[in-house]
Amino acid sequence: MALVLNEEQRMLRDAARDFLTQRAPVSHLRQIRDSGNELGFSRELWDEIVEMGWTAILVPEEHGGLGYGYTGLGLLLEESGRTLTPSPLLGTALTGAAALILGGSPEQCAEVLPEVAAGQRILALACDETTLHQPERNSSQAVAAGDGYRLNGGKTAVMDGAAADTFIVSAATGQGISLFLVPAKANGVTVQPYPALDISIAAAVTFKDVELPATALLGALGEGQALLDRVLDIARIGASAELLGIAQEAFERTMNYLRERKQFGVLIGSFQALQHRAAQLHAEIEMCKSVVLKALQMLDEGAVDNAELASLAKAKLSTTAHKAACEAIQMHGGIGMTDEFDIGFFLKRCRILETLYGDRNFHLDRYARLRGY
Amino acid sequence: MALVLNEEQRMLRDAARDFLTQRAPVSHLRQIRDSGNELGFSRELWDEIVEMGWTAILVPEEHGGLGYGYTGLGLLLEESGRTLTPSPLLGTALTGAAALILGGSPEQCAEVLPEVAAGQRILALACDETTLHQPERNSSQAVAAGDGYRLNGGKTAVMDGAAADTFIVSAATGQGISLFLVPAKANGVTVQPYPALDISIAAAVTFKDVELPATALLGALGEGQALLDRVLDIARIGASAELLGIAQEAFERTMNYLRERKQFGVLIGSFQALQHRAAQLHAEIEMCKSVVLKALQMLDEGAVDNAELASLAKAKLSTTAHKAACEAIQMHGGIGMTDEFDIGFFLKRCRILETLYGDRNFHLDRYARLRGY
Amino acid sequence: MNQPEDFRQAVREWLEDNCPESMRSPLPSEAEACWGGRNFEFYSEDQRLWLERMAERGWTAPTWPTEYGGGGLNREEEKILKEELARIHARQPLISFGISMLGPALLKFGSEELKQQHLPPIVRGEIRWAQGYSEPNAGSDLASLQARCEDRGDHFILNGSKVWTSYGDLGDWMFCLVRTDIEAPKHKGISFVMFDMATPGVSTRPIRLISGKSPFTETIFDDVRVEKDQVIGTLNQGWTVAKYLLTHEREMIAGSGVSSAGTMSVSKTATKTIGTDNGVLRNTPLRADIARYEIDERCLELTIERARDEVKAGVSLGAAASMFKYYGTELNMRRQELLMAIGGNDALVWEGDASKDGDTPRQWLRSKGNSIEGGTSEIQLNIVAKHILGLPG
Amino acid sequence: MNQPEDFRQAVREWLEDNCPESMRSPLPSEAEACWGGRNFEFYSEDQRLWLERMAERGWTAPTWPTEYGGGGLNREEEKILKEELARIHARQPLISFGISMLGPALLKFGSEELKQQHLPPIVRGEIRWAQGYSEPNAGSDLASLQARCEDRGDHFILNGSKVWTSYGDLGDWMFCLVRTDIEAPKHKGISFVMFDMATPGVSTRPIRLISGKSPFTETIFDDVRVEKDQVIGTLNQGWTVAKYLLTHEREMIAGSGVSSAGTMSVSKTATKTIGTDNGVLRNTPLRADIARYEIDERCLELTIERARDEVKAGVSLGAAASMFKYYGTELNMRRQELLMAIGGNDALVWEGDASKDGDTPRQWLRSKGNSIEGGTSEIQLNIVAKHILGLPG
Repeated sequence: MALVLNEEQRMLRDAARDFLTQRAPVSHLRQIRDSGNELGFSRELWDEIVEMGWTAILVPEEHGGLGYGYTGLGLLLEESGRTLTPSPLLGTALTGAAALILGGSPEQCAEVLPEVAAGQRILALACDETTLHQPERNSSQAVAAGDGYRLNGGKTAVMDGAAADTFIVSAATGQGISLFLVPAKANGVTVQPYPALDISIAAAVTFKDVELPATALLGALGEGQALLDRVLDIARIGASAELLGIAQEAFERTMNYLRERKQFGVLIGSFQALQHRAAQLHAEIEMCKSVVLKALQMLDEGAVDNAELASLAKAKLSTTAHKAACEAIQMHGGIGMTDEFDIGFFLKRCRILETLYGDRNFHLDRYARLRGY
Repeated sequence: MALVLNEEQRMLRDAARDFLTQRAPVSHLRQIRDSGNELGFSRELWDEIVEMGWTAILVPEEHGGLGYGYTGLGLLLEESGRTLTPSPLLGTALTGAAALILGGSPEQCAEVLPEVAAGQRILALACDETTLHQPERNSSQAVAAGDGYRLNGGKTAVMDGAAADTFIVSAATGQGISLFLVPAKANGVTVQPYPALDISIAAAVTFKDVELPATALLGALGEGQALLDRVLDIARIGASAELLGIAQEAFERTMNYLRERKQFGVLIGSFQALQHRAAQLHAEIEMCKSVVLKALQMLDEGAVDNAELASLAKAKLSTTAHKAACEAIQMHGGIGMTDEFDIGFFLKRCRILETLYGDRNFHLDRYARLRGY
Repeated sequence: MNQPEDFRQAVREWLEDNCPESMRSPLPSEAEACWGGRNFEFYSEDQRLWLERMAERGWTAPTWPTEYGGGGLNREEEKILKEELARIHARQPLISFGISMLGPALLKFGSEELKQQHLPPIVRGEIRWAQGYSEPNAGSDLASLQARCEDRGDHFILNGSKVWTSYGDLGDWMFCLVRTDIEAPKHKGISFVMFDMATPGVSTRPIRLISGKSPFTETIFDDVRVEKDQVIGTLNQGWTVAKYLLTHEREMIAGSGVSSAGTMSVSKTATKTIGTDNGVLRNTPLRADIARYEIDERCLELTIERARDEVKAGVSLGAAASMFKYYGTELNMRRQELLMAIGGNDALVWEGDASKDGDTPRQWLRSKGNSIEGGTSEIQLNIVAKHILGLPG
Repeated sequence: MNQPEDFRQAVREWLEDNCPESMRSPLPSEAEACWGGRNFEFYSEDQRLWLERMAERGWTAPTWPTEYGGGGLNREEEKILKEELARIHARQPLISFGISMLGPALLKFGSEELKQQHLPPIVRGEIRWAQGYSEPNAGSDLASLQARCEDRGDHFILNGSKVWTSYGDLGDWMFCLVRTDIEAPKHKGISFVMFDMATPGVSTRPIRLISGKSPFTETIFDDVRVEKDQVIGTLNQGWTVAKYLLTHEREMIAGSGVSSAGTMSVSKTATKTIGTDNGVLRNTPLRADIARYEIDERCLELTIERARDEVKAGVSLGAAASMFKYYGTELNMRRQELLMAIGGNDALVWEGDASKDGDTPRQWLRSKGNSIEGGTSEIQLNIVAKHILGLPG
């Protein structure tokens, strides 16, 4: 597959950009924050996003979706990174949907995916128990009970935690771990939401003697680790796409500033030290574009093992977007430090995404391990 | 102790600078290289260095030395780093002498140290067996034989290997390792010299059934690791001092070039991108000065455990001097790449010293370990 | 009092008698610091007493001349005083921009009348001062300031605004750079003036940062009357005073190093949070970054020590202050980045114990301003290149 | 030959018949490459035959027009030819600056007579060309060149010198930037001329690098006669030609990526040399550096792939070549640094198996020139800033 967008993809991207810059620019994020929104995103906007068909992109046609693929959804995530649009797109339309598509039984898919496509079900992956991402560390347990399972334990850093209808939970089940679909309203589920840096609402979720039917099991019993890894790799690539949008937008805003702002009687963009840093960052962002596109295309090509490329993308994007966000503030100077100005939001959202599903150190380590060193 | 040189130390440094810039400037190094010298240094110059008393600086007065201390010798090493003067100063006057002072019996000191002070005995530490510095890895063995020991094994990367009269060799002795003084001319010792990047001559040394008297043992039997670590830490601090001289000289030559060289009708030193890199490097070199001085002073204060500071100094100086040498070539441009121009010698000598006794990765790791993480 | 040791003994005894017991422990929070001023409410009687007693001896401004209420101490005595205060963990009796920033300018450039008027109340903590340098849109190019004093015969009328005024809302008086000659070239035509912030037409507006609340304000001047005798130095020569104060400020920042005193080391925080395997931190890429950071932190500490020893040995710090400002702030930013990486998910939230109620992310976000305020890192590097390395242009 | 697959089939058959067996394996060493020229000594009869046969079809210069001896292939056919050559591991029949550097300039700017005179011998490998751009003391500021052609009526007389001429000592003819109008501003007054290096007054001197021997020479001109009809493009407009060729050269370097093809990966070299514990490289700080490097290496590969696909899709590479030149060379320098760190003591010596007889350190030292030659990294960053990012000044 050529490493370029096709006509259709470019049109999708352009339409997304139009929509987001009109309906959900950064001021939308500010408004949600200042209104004390308890979900971390706007239901009204979410309805519009659903209307645009974005939640249906990954869902197969048989389940009421468009079956359009990962590259398309990645472009939407990239664009929503540019506008910092808060929504459960990453958690539900990509990660949640992918979990069902990869691991769900026909019945589960038939039940959940149409609701995902219709924007009526918010999914949230709940796999972390420690403050650093370590998806193999698991103290939550599900034991056989009657026809189903009894779940005990707890998860932290669950994104969209307050809004989620269903958690996708990893838990130890004798040998190996398994994934379960756990309704947020089930007895014994306690959700403790907390506001994150970027205004999104994460949650700590605890499970106390939660009774689950047999149909709650996602994928094969005891073989959840492989499924979780694959779902996580998709989530990582999605987060990388969103980080790409953040990096580009923060960088472009900064370049505009350098082209307009005068100090000492000259445009500050004429200072060679800033020029060189800008040029270096530009090169890094170009690298990022290629990696994200390649990773998305490989998902579309059905490559089963994306681990290496997923870790590569997450490590590279986390590093570069972080750099772009920091340089954006530094090059804007004092005004960049004020809340009144928008550029700081890029740093905050970036920090969330670079941490989510493993930060650059996690993925450097994983990449090396996957490559045998 | 105040972190500044005293009057006497400043005088010593100034005298050393005068001597070295007159008698052994970089052209001296070039001359030795081009003459195909088999020792890697000039015996004539060495005689003059001995005449100046530099080999006697560390040697206690009772053994015919000056007992002047580490800071003084460190200044000489720093200055000889500036001029890239090839000599066994680091290996013999510092490392070798320190090994005797720290570990030698009164008889050993009385035999060896006067000869060191008089420049009549070249010592060479032989403790590495692998291509990366791992002084705890030891396959050489010394077994009790008669009144003494029989040594078998081999060492690599022995500096001043062709010139050495006596090797200080680490070898396994039942429990723990021990250090031995091994005459280069002893039966069973084979020295295979090879030219290193910076023109110095290193050697691979093999020991086949070398018979050593009991008096060859340096320090207590089986307790050589602690002694070796202390001697190595002194060597590391000495190498750091020499690297400091290299970093400063390479940097100053580059600054001179930036102040004189014109391109596009202006002095290249007026390019802000170069200015910022130069200013950053200047700051790093200032950090280096403080660390080297502190480490030398601690040796003079008799602090027994210099491990943390030695690793800190070696890691920092290896990093900074390397950076200074690379930037020197880059900022000189094409001419810096030519053999005809001197600046390339700084990179070569720097590479040797930054590798010797553990490179920056080795010392980053060791520093973290010493600090409990 | 010829012998330093006599002086030390005297200080020690005086402190023993005069420093209230409750003032002999570290501040529980910055909010309880003593700033003085017209409207300051003391947290305790001890705090008031401690200020009063120290001010009486002039030890709130130990090296200022006694004729202006200062302590009249020489450098060595000042050092001894500091050491003795530190020995009993005495709290700083007064934090004051009047002492740290305005005073040095007044002492060097002020007329006798101005010194008499302003210095004693500063020493006693009666007037709290605010600084008016930066302006919206001026940024690093301080001299492009636009706030303007128009000559109205016996007084000026000031219009314009300043930003980044620390505690501008709490200040009694302001010292301020203004343009007094709009015809003159940029660096000429600037004056250093002072006025009472209660004067009609002065208003302030808080500045919220990306890290949340901040002590900074914007200060707006709307036809504010400024007396003509309240000019420090010569009219239109205020830039000289400003440059002097900027260098002074930079040296203060430079001397402070990384603000890690009393806090847990980065590596300790990491081992506690992340854990070790065989004594090695579990996250090895992070471990290498921490080691690099801690090495540089120690290097900076040693270099500050060396610089101090060199100053004692008669070498001037000079432009080196710029190097320290650059290196120290960059290092602190690296520190905050590492603490965020160590904190992981917990460091991403504004509430809860794990992020110390958002303290970790707030400090991290706030640190992004370190390389901007007090002269950007770029400005410091320019200064090092030109004034230390002698590079052209 | 309408269908690409027909073309492929024809190429395959022709190669089967015409590529000598001994030419179907990678070059054992660079020294055995075929450079052609008057004095070239073929290493084997097969090498001569292979050149002759390929030249006959014009496939040494596949896309050049057939009227000048070229292959007349379109881009797609050229790609197929390359693929088929690669399929049988065929050696490059001819390495030639005439093809890679002079040819494009002649084709774009040369007169019909000059094309007729020079292109066919280039295709046939009969004339080996050398490039004369840089001068001592010119450095990045190429246009400040001083070599000067004086007008002597029916010819010029050239005096001056050039540096960094690759294989200047082996060249038959030289293409060269010279000043033909010393009154004109720097970038005007430059012409692009050609002359036979056997002309009296031309001499060369080898340049030794920090890494040892090099193919570079300095070339000195002492009253060298240059014919007036040997000017490419308009007299005094040589800078236009030079800029075109520089961009062309940069794109070639850009497209080459990191020169690691066929060599062992850095991480493999590391595990082999240093060893692993539980699958983890023993040296963890180095391990993180290697991972960062390999990530960036893969990023660059993918970006080169993307750029090629974009060019195919009709997007021009433009100034992006500068970005690739910058990134690729910096990356190769990192690669060499890592190989040195992995090599440890063994990499510090000029002799012996462990350092491949000094190959590791020599490549490392040589790589320091990557960010200087072909336009320094600083120049590339300037170009990116101005021509891609649109930054002022």
